[in-house]
Amino acid sequence: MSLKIKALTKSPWVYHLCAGGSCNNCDIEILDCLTPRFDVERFGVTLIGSVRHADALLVSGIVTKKTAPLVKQIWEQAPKPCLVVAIGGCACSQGMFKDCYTANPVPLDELIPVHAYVPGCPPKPETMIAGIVKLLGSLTK
Amino acid sequence: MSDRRIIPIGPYHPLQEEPELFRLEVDGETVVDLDVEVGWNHRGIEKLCETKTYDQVPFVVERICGICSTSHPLAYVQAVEDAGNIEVPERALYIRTLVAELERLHSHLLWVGLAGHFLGYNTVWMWSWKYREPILDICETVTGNRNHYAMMKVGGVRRDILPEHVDYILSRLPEIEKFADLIKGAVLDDPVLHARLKGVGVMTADDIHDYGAVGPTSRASGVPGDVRRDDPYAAYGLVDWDVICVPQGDVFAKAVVRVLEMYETIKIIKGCLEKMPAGEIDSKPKVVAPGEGIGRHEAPRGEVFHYVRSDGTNRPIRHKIRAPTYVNLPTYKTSVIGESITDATIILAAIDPCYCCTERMAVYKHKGDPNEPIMTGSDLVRLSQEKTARLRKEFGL
Amino acid sequence: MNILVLVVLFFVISAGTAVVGLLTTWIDRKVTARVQYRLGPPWFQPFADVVKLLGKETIVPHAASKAAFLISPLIGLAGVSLVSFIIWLAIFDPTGSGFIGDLIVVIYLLILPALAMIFGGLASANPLASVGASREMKLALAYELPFILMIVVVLIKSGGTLSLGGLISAQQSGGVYVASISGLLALVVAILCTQAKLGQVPFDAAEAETELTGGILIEYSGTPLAVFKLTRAMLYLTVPMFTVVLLCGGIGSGWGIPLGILKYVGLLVAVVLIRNTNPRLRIEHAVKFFWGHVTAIAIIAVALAVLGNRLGIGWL
Amino acid sequence: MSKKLVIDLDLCRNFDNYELQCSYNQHPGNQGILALRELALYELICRRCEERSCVLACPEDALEADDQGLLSRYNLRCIGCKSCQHACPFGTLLDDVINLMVSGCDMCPQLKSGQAPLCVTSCTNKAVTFEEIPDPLPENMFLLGNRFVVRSRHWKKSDEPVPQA
Amino acid sequence: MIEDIVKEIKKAVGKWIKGVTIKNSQRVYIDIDPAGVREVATYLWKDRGARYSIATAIDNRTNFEVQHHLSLDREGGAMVSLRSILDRDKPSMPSLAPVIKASDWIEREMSELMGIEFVGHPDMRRLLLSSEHWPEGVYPLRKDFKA
Ligand code: SF4
Ligand code: SF4
Ligand code: SF4
Ligand code: SF4
Ligand code: SF4
Ligand code: SF4
Ligand code: SF4
Ligand code: SF4
Repeated sequence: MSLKIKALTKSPWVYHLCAGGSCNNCDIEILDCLTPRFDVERFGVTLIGSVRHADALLVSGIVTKKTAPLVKQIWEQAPKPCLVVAIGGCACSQGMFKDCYTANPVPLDELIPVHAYVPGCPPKPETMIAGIVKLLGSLTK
Repeated sequence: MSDRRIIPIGPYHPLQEEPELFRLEVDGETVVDLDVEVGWNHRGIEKLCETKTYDQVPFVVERICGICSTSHPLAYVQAVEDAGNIEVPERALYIRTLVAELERLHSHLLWVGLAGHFLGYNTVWMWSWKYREPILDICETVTGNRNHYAMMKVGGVRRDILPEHVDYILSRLPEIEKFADLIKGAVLDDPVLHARLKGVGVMTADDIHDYGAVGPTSRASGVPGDVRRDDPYAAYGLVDWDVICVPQGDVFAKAVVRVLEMYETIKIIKGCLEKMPAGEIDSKPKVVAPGEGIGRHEAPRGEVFHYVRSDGTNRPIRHKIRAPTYVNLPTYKTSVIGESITDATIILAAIDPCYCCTERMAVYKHKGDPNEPIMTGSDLVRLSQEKTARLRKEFGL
Repeated sequence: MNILVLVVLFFVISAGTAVVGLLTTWIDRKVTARVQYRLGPPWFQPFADVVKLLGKETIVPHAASKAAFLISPLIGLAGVSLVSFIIWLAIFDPTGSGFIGDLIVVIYLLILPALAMIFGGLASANPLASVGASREMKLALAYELPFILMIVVVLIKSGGTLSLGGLISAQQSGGVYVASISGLLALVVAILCTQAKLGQVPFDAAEAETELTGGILIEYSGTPLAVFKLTRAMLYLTVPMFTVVLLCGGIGSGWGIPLGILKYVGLLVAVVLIRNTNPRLRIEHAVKFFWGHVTAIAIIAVALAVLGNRLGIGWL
Repeated sequence: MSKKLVIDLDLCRNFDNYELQCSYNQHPGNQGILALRELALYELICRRCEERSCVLACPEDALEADDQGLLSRYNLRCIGCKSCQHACPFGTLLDDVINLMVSGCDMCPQLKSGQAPLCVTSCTNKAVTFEEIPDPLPENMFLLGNRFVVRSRHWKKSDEPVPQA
Repeated sequence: MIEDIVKEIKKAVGKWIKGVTIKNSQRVYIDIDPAGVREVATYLWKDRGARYSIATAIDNRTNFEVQHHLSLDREGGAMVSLRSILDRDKPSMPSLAPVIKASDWIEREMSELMGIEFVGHPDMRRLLLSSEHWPEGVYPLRKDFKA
């Protein structure tokens, strides 16, 4: 396992990207991960504001027609290696908004590569943490 | 010399559920005009509901928003029950009330926290999110999920409240009550908050009537509108509680309404647990007869309105949804104009528009390079926090 | 001392500064976390962050001027490394090494990190970054004036010694400058300027959107970002240390060492506390603050120092 | 005497291949003819068993038979699991009819004015027609309601003893 | 109780009322002539102090229907829905927005999603859909809309 990967697993900076049509619950639960009960900073996870600094994108919500180009652009702006985690049913599979008339015909994982899916509606903060930990674990194999 | 600038707030930010774009026009430090643009997160749920069966729709409408996630299903099932003249067992009515009030509790705490953040009291933020967790724990124990409870069903509720749940809820409530006392003391007696929030963003009862505003927004302006009492449903007519209404109409009044409402909510929860009769929780309706119905529920932010029309099949042919923020948001125009931009964020926050926008804003100069933002959203938050700090100093705190 | 030894020393000292500096940033984060009822990151967090950034792709934005974009972080790092080298040399060996006038050099070099940020920000051709850069510029202009005045106080007290070693020796023999009214005022000015030089709340307007967009560093990624972070970490050690040298008589030897470390830690705690108890200042306010209050304090300090010198009163 | 909507259940077999359209567009993908066929099935094809396996099989109590043995399916309870269909020993509950998504037919308003509705014009098999029906009804034709006729070989319970083998 | 209120409404603005359905003590549907919507709504909103809640537009296949829902919060909380039936080919009715500010957004929304024209609305911009993806004349809430 290279030092590079090892360091990445110890210091994942995440960028939260709300792809558009979400019910906001995933977003609130992501924020919840930062509050005293879950405190992901323990693991070096930091929520950062510029996608240039991101090691992982946490995407929530379905991609809508309006946001699809933006989502793609943001992914292109992220420095590689960069992981994409689809948070919640919406991001994983468009969930129940699949048939909405504003939904983008191409789902998230066909628009940009997705490395991990954290299903749930919304996933509990524990689930998100477990998902990220598993993803990082798979890197070091 | 007039120094006119446009401050766009929005359009969207991770925190935000219904992305909105506000264009504040400011002259110097004073807001002179406002334009609101919505629809960034428009998912066409009304149309989507026409493709789902009556049993599936609650799951869709609960995902309109994660914070009102039981208010929409509750209003919806009432609309269907109204359309099809469906009876609901009494026990189910109590359980509905219970879950709805738990939601109000956690939503108000969320608000207190974020309002604290905007005012520069980050401790308040962390604390109230910390004390929100016991409520989410209760929700998880009782309904199986922290946020999307999936309890409402046409004709009743999906899950029963077990005796051990009752004990559990009662055992966790004191924690929340203690925190409510703490917050109440901190809000009602804090001279800084008085100075900071009183007289800010005032809305008169006439404004409220003009815009049809609902919920704490209206009750803080002396309009005692509360669907729970005006048009009693579920068990709201069966337990003892009061409508909180104060006349001032400023941001402080809205905070007071929310804080005091937490006590009423706890009262309702206790009342429900006490009075809940034994029996069925679901009347198992057979069909929804053709017809139309309206369901309303007083969500944490105000009245949620659902209209359902049925043609006798098992799918609605029209489902109209109106969330409280839809009518509360336009009031921002009245409350913010003439105020200083220092207070713009907290006035917006007072509406509780699911906190959004306020985080990603940028100020643009009217003249000169139109793309050069000279002030960002966090600047606005900071302005607000500075003012608090200033006042704190004045009061020697 | 021959050149080779100097070069080796330079690298050893820079590396040491970097390590200690990173640890310091950890302390900062940990304290912040504890204030917010959280556990906070493990001790190796800053190291992991830097190592990780080194392994990441470096993206140069299309519109950016590539050379300036990539070189600026190095300028900053070079500046802070040289400063730390000179300062530590003076601390370890106040009499021997150094050269007359190294104080002036340090002052100039200390501006470099800020300049590097400004150039980097401007070079990245991102509107938000240029706003950050212009703020940093204003901020630098703002705090540089009282900073220089603070040094003038020191100069007056030392009778015009322009060498760091000289300052340290003078203080070790004749008592630290901070033990006087003007010295104390100078210390206050120094702490505030340190806060600004470190880009900490309340003077972090340049990076205002740390939580949101990263301000000046918005376009940086990978190695250059790591270099900036490292520079920042080294500044964490170096700038307070500089103050210790100027006003508190350096570290000394023997029993002076723990005392010296205590001096540094004291300054650091002051910085962290200020950061955690203050909201962010708007840039205009920061400028007003520095040119108004802080400069006033500095001028008073200068006047008192001159007066003290004239009248021969040590405690003025 | 006016024209009536006629479904020929014997001809209507091409269940997998729905070319049929319906102008009642209140629900996306609505197939009004399915609702009519369900009605016809219960009325005319179902054997009205005394021990109704279909009703017993339904996990949601969505099927009920009245004292005549006439079935009705409560669409708010039915989950479309098709257990009833599996349980029916005569196979009368057709796979494509018993659905979670219930369709609706409002007997297009143009029926009154004598125009053929969309289901008639789009049926590829001529199984749905709009025609004048002589009175009395010919053999194997049955009137349901007053505007809808089903042509089907009808089964009738007989009181004669079952011949022993 | 509710019957009395309906009687009073009939007395005040009876000329526009075509029919009344009292579903139960809390829900009343009043069929009105679209031309009189402003008068009836103003009477309820201003003279009776009803709260304007929202409006619903419905595509009935053969016509359009607009219901303005007003809540009689001060008189027992009944919901009064004013039902106007509009022409399928050219749906249009007077706007309430100049009188009742609360109807501003919903009328914009109905005009954009359902294609109903509100005559006299002061600010008929789009509310929800971006013009980029939604050309004029495409109304997603209409029944004949295909994604
Ligand atoms: S795992 Fe749960 S959510 Fe997924 S299909 Fe099964 S029951 Fe549904
Ligand atoms: S996955 Fe569920 S909780 Fe998350 S945004 Fe989608 S609907 Fe909301
Ligand atoms: S008002 Fe806010 S909390 Fe309620 S549904 Fe709308 S977005 Fe959600
Ligand atoms: S198209 Fe005609 S024949 Fe085929 S299944 Fe439909 S109704 Fe029957
Ligand atoms: S009569 Fe009309 S509504 Fe009924 S199935 Fe035919 S087309 Fe559909
Ligand atoms: S398909 Fe419906 S009626 Fe048939 S067994 Fe299943 S639930 Fe019962
Ligand atoms: S899917 Fe199969 S196994 Fe599952 S309930 Fe239905 S018939 Fe049974
Ligand atoms: S089992 Fe089949 S034939 Fe018997 S009653 Fe049920 S559907 Fe009719």
